[in-house]
Amino acid sequence: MSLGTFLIMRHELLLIAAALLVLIAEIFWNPDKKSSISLFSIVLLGIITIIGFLPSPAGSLFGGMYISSGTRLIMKNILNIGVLLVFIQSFTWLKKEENSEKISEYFLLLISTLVGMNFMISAGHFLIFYIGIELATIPIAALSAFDRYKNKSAEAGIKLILSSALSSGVLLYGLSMIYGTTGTLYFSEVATHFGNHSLQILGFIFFFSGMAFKISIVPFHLWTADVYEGSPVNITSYLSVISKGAAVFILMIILFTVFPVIMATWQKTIFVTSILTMTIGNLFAIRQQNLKRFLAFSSISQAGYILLGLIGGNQLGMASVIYYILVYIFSNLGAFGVVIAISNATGKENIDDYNGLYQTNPNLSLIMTLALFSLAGIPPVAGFFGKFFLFTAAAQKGFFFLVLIAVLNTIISLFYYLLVVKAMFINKSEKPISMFKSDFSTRFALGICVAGIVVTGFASIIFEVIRNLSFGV
Amino acid sequence: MINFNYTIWIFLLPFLMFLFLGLAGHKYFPRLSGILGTCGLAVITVLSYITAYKYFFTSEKVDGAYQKIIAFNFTWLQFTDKLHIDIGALLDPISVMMLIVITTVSLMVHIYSLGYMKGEKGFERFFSFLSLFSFSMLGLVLATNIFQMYIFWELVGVSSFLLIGFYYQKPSAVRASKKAFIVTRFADLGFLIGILILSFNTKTFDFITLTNPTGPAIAQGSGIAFLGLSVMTWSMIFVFMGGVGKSAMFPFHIWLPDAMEGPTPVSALIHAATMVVAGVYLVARMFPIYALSAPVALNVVAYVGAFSSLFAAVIACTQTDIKRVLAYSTMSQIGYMMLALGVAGYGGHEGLGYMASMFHLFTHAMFKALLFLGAGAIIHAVHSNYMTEMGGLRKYLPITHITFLIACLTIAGIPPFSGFFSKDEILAAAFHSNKILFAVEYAVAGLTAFYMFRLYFSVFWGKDINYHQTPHEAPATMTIPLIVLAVGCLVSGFIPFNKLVTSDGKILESEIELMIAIPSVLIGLLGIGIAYLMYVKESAIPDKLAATFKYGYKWAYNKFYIDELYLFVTKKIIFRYISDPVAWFDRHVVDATMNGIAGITQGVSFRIRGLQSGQLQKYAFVFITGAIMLAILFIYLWK
Amino acid sequence: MDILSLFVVIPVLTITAILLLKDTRQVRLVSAFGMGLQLLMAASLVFLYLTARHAGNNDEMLFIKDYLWFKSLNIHYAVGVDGISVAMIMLTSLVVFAGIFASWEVEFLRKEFFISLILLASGVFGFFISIDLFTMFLFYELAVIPMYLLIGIWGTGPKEYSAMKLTLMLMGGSALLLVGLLGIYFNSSPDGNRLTFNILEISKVVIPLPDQRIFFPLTFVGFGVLGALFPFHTWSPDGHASAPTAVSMLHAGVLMKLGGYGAFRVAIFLMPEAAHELSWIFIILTSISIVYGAFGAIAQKDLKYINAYSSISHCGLVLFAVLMMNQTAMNGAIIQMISHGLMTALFFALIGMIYGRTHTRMIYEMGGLMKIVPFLSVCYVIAGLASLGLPGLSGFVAEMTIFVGAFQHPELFYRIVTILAVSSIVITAVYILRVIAILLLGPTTNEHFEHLPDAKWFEKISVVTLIGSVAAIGLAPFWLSTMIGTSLHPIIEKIIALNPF
Amino acid sequence: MNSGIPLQYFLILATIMFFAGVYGFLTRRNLITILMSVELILNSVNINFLAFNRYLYPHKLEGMFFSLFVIAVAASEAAVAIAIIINIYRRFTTINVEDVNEMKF
Repeated sequence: MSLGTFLIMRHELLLIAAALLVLIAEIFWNPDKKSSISLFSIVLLGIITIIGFLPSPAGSLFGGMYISSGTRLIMKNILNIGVLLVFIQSFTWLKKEENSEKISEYFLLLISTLVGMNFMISAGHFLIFYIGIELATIPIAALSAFDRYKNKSAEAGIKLILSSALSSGVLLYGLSMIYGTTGTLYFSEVATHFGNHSLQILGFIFFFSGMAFKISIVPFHLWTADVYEGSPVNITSYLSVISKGAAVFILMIILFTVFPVIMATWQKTIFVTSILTMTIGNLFAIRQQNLKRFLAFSSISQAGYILLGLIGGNQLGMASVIYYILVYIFSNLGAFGVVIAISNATGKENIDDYNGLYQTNPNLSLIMTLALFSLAGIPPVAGFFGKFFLFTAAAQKGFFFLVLIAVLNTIISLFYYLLVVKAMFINKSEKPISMFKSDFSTRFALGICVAGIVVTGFASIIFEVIRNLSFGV
Repeated sequence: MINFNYTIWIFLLPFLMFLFLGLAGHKYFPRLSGILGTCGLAVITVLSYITAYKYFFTSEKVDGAYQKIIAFNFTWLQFTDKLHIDIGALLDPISVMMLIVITTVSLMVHIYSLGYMKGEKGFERFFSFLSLFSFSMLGLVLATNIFQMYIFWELVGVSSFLLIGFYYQKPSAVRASKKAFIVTRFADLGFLIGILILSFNTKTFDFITLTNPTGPAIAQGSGIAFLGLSVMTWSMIFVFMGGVGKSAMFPFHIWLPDAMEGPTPVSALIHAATMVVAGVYLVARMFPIYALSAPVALNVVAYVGAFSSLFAAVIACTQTDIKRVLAYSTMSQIGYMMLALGVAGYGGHEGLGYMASMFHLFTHAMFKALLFLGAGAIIHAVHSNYMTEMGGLRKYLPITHITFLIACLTIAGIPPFSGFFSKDEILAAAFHSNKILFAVEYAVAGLTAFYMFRLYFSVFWGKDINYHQTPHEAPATMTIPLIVLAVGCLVSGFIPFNKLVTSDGKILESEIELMIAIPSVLIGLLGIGIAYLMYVKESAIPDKLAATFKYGYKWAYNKFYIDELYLFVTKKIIFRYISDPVAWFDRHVVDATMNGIAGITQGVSFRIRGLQSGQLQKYAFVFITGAIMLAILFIYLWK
Repeated sequence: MDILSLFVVIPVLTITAILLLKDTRQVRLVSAFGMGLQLLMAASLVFLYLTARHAGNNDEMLFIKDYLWFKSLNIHYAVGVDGISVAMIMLTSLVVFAGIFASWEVEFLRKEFFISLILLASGVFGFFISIDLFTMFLFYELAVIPMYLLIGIWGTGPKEYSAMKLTLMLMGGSALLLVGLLGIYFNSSPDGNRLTFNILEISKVVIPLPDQRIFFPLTFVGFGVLGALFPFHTWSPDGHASAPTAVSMLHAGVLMKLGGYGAFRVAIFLMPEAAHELSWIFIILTSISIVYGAFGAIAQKDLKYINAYSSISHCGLVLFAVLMMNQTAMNGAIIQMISHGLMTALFFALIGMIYGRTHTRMIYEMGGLMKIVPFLSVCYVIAGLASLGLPGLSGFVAEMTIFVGAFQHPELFYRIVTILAVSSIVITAVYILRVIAILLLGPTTNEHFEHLPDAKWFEKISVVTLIGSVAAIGLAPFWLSTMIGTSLHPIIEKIIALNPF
Repeated sequence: MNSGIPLQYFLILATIMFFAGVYGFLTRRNLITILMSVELILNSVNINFLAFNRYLYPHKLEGMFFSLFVIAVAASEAAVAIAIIINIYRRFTTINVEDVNEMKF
């Protein structure tokens, strides 16, 4: 086992190194220059992201417990990009003096969650998977309680940690049954030993519920809105994009590689839950006033659409899901970016506060509109392509009814996205949010998001690359 | 074979004149436009006289029958390979005859209008509309196919609409024009449906193919039956519906009296001489089909004509507005023509009615135009339409008086005026085919004489009214047309129509039948006498009569309340009981459903918000139950 | 760069140019220039097309350009035109051109207004040139969305409500459409390994009837919503009433035509069997909307509502004719689309101009305008006559072609329904004349209106452009109907192949 | 190497523990107790793993390892949770779960 083989787990190693570096910096850095730690870690992650795109050998480590392949690499890279964006977006927020003490903690925790996700995605064995998923969750709980002096933040923290503990308990219970019936926890072996035994089905259902909790699929979604609302905006955006994306990735991998035998069952499961998720998410989103809560529910319904890509179990499906997550990262982070910028500048987070925003801050309004249209799937922005491919993937397996439900749901979602647009462009307000100029980091992040939203759709090469890497059952 | 290509100018000239006057007139030469229009029409008149001469006297006949000549023809719109709208000119006896009528009367009216409309606002607009009308009317009569006829049929409709509503600030005029257009439009709907049925069954629009007595159209016409009648009959009845509307036959006559709101020259040209006889012309044009393939439809024509003539004559006896009296007499005379067509047959001596109808159309154009123009002169002098405000005008308006008298004698059918000959032919035709109709027409002849002379006497004789400014004779531009037309009334009776215009183009031997002619003259004289007694002798008879036949008189005076009936149907039924409910339905049912869907969505989203209670343990409960539900569902229920 | 793509590129360039402008006064000049260029392009396209045809090029589509876009799904950016799309492009560029001048005096957020207007236009152009269902759908939605902002920001009356309703209903239509398109896509290749979105290729295969039964209604209704098919038309009255002038023009004039065009180019062309089997249902619906719209128009008091309902009636006629599925009727449908497009654009332009002067659209609050604003009034009368089908104007040509064509249908039921539809011309006459009589004729009722100014130069440009085209089609219809007719042949052949006639 | 107790007993015990934990999670009002019931759930899982491993697949030790990791993770989870609970107590001056519902609907 030469040192070179460790290059296979390059992502994780680099991230751990980064985490350590940040820790060291925290210790030895000049206390009054703490704020520059954030710049330091942004740069670090940037470098790691770039390195991540370098070609790397596929293979497995630890006797197949850790697997690395093109698909998993592209997933990791996508996550890296997302986290990088989140980092840049939180730059301004961290400069506030109530956070000045906790900058390095912030980055440390986020990086460690990222490590967890990377392990989770590379898992070839349920043990790695479990460690990864917990590593990706527990720090987030700490982070959502990050605002030490806000009631809501604390509430969000406790709700997240406890309910995630419960969910992982259920998940583990399912795993234990799978273990009991198959006698192994290796993905490949489980797949071979898996039959249609009802105990195994039960185990699968429990496992699925645990994952569904992470992706916040109805009826396992109830924590989402509260946690999103209570957490700091940056954490919310991280939760809504990165955690969800990672969970979707691993769920997809496991469904495709471990449970192909009971495909019929999990197709039914997804069929039911996706319809529930889209509809309930939309119905709740309609009435929201707080933008974070609003985006929380919209992200729930988005999860419902994403499930349409999974249900087919086909190569196109996997490709469209990965692609959609990429698009979704850009769109959602774009929307959150605007919310963050405004809440940093004014502390306002309600839709009514945005009345007449276009008059004062046209650029922010335009970016918001673009992002929302992309979420709603309006051409020519990337979201349209993403949704179209998802629906195509479902239709390829003949789930036309499901597609019909989905497209009808998109109308509801368009309705509430348009409500925000209406607030910004049409509604008049006597005291609109005053004109302000956001600093470089925010504009940089938003710029990347807009570029992503616009380019990802038209540049078919991106989708083609993803599709060539992805596989079906 | 003579070259008739120049006839295309008979189309183009008035159209160009219309565009020219309409677009540039009001800016550059408002005064001159009248002269221009008149000159343009003079040219056309000359052209049509040349055409008539060449057609009747130099074109060669085939076994004694005038041929149908296609002067020019080009495809305007291709529907299918068989069905296509052409624009062209078809020359045959009736179309050439109509050319003469239209251009002559129209020229007279143009000249007359130069004086009558002098100083009116929109002088040039008036003449451009007149040109538009001439264009459409000529296009109508020269049509080579039924669809071209329909096109120009619509165009005369709209130009009549524009001219009736010429005084567009006068509400009554606006109302009248609207009424005229919509009523005729409704009738044209029938025409269009007729065309559709006809073309579907015969796969052609072309008149020559359609009316060829041995052609396929007529041959297969009586084939397929629908609700008891042959398809061809249905289509002919529908087509005739269009004619009924245009020619103001019962029950679509209601627009004609109101149309008198337009300037008097317009009434003379459109609503007396030319446009209103389009219906007659239409039936004459399709005559072979009617006669050979749809006899039922032909009977409909006859009875509608007869009833309308009687109906109108009765009403005419009670009206006091002179233009309305003339309008009703027009309706009644056209009823004559329709009847004559209705009782006619195709070819041989059967075709007498056809010839008579065309003959009467010709003479009627002359004397009715004359009557209207005369009436115009009177109104011009007195500034009123009502007989009650007139009397003893003969010394003020000598020329008008004489010409008017001639016209009245003509319409009353007194020899040697033209009306005598044409009406006599009609009566003869009716007598030979259907005694009842003959009786009706005989009575109508008397009525006609009566109400015309009632009009004449009470305007020119009778009590002398002191006018606040003494009426004076009209200018020369107005009197010359009167004189010309009066001469027309005298001579046109001696035109040998039986040699020129017959159903099959061959010569038709017919002479005055004394045993019909003499009584008709007598009853005419009788009518005149009664009128003399009642309106010259200052007697109280009319009032007594009106008193005795109180209800009859009241009904007749109110035109038997047909207008009110229509008003009821349109206002009440269409507006209140159809379109308002439709609008309501659209707002409160269809639209409400769409909004309802949105409302339901919102409502549901409000109902289920309890799910998000904020209680951690409730969330956990839902989580666990959800998991267990899924497990149960997929392990036991939906394996 | 091929000529067809220019029709999308030019608007985009115009938009960028507007974005770069500092001075908002130049915005309208730039957009007028851009759209004028577009108009020239369209004219030259017509010319090129006719010459190519005259040269004996009998391909189904001309100027085809095909760029592979998404390889794995075999999605192409494919453009191509036949006579029908050429005609529609000409119509669009005319209406847009007129629309720019009709909205010359927009003050509030002028830049944004013209940008969204031109964006809308580019979507429409893209729709008409594309022969790949994916791009077609993309442009379709691209054309619908700017409508929301246009109505919501610059509209009048209950604009938020109307804009939201319009957008959601149209998006609902496109939702159904999407499913239909996917259905077509997955049946587009018998052996299933060469799926395609390309219309021409799909038209070569026969989609299995059971699938057609599902996807034809979805597709047809999806387009029908935009074509104001009863009962999915209710977005139209509110939407048109609240929209600013140019938007009403574009929407009623062009966007509603997307419905008719798509219904025939996609729904019927690709799934003729189901179309033939189910046509009776939609024939009933469309004939309802023909008569219903006309009656609805009689009862209205707001000028825009009147025209909205008459648009419902006329567009119903389009779908009606398309469903008759024979050469003549379809030809009539296309001509009707163009004629109604021009006509209704003219109507809305005039209404906007009148509203700009009197600040009311209620017919009973106005009267005798003929004396005050003769130019506008005369144009209004012409528009009215065109819309009630006066010979010499485009309406007559279209309607007669439709009626004659529809009446050639071999089944009695269809002929009787046709007669029902024909009767709508009388109702049309009633409401048109009613408006003209109340609005323009008669004595002037409101003395405040005595001294209103007549049309300004840009208004005249806008109106004369449209009237000119209406009259041109009306007087010389043969070239248009031949151009369309020849392009219809292949389509008709595919349909006739299985119809009993 | 089979002891007297059959596998089923362990499984039944684990199941009972699991649902006891769930029940506690749903009914207890004190956040600490809720945390404890979570531990109960995790331990039931551990018992499962161990029992399966011991009885069915004795030649491999996957279950053992897994339960070890579960214990470790549970500990860390508890640590974070308790930290947050302390914070909750500071903010709300109570650790009654029902009072922690500022955010709802």
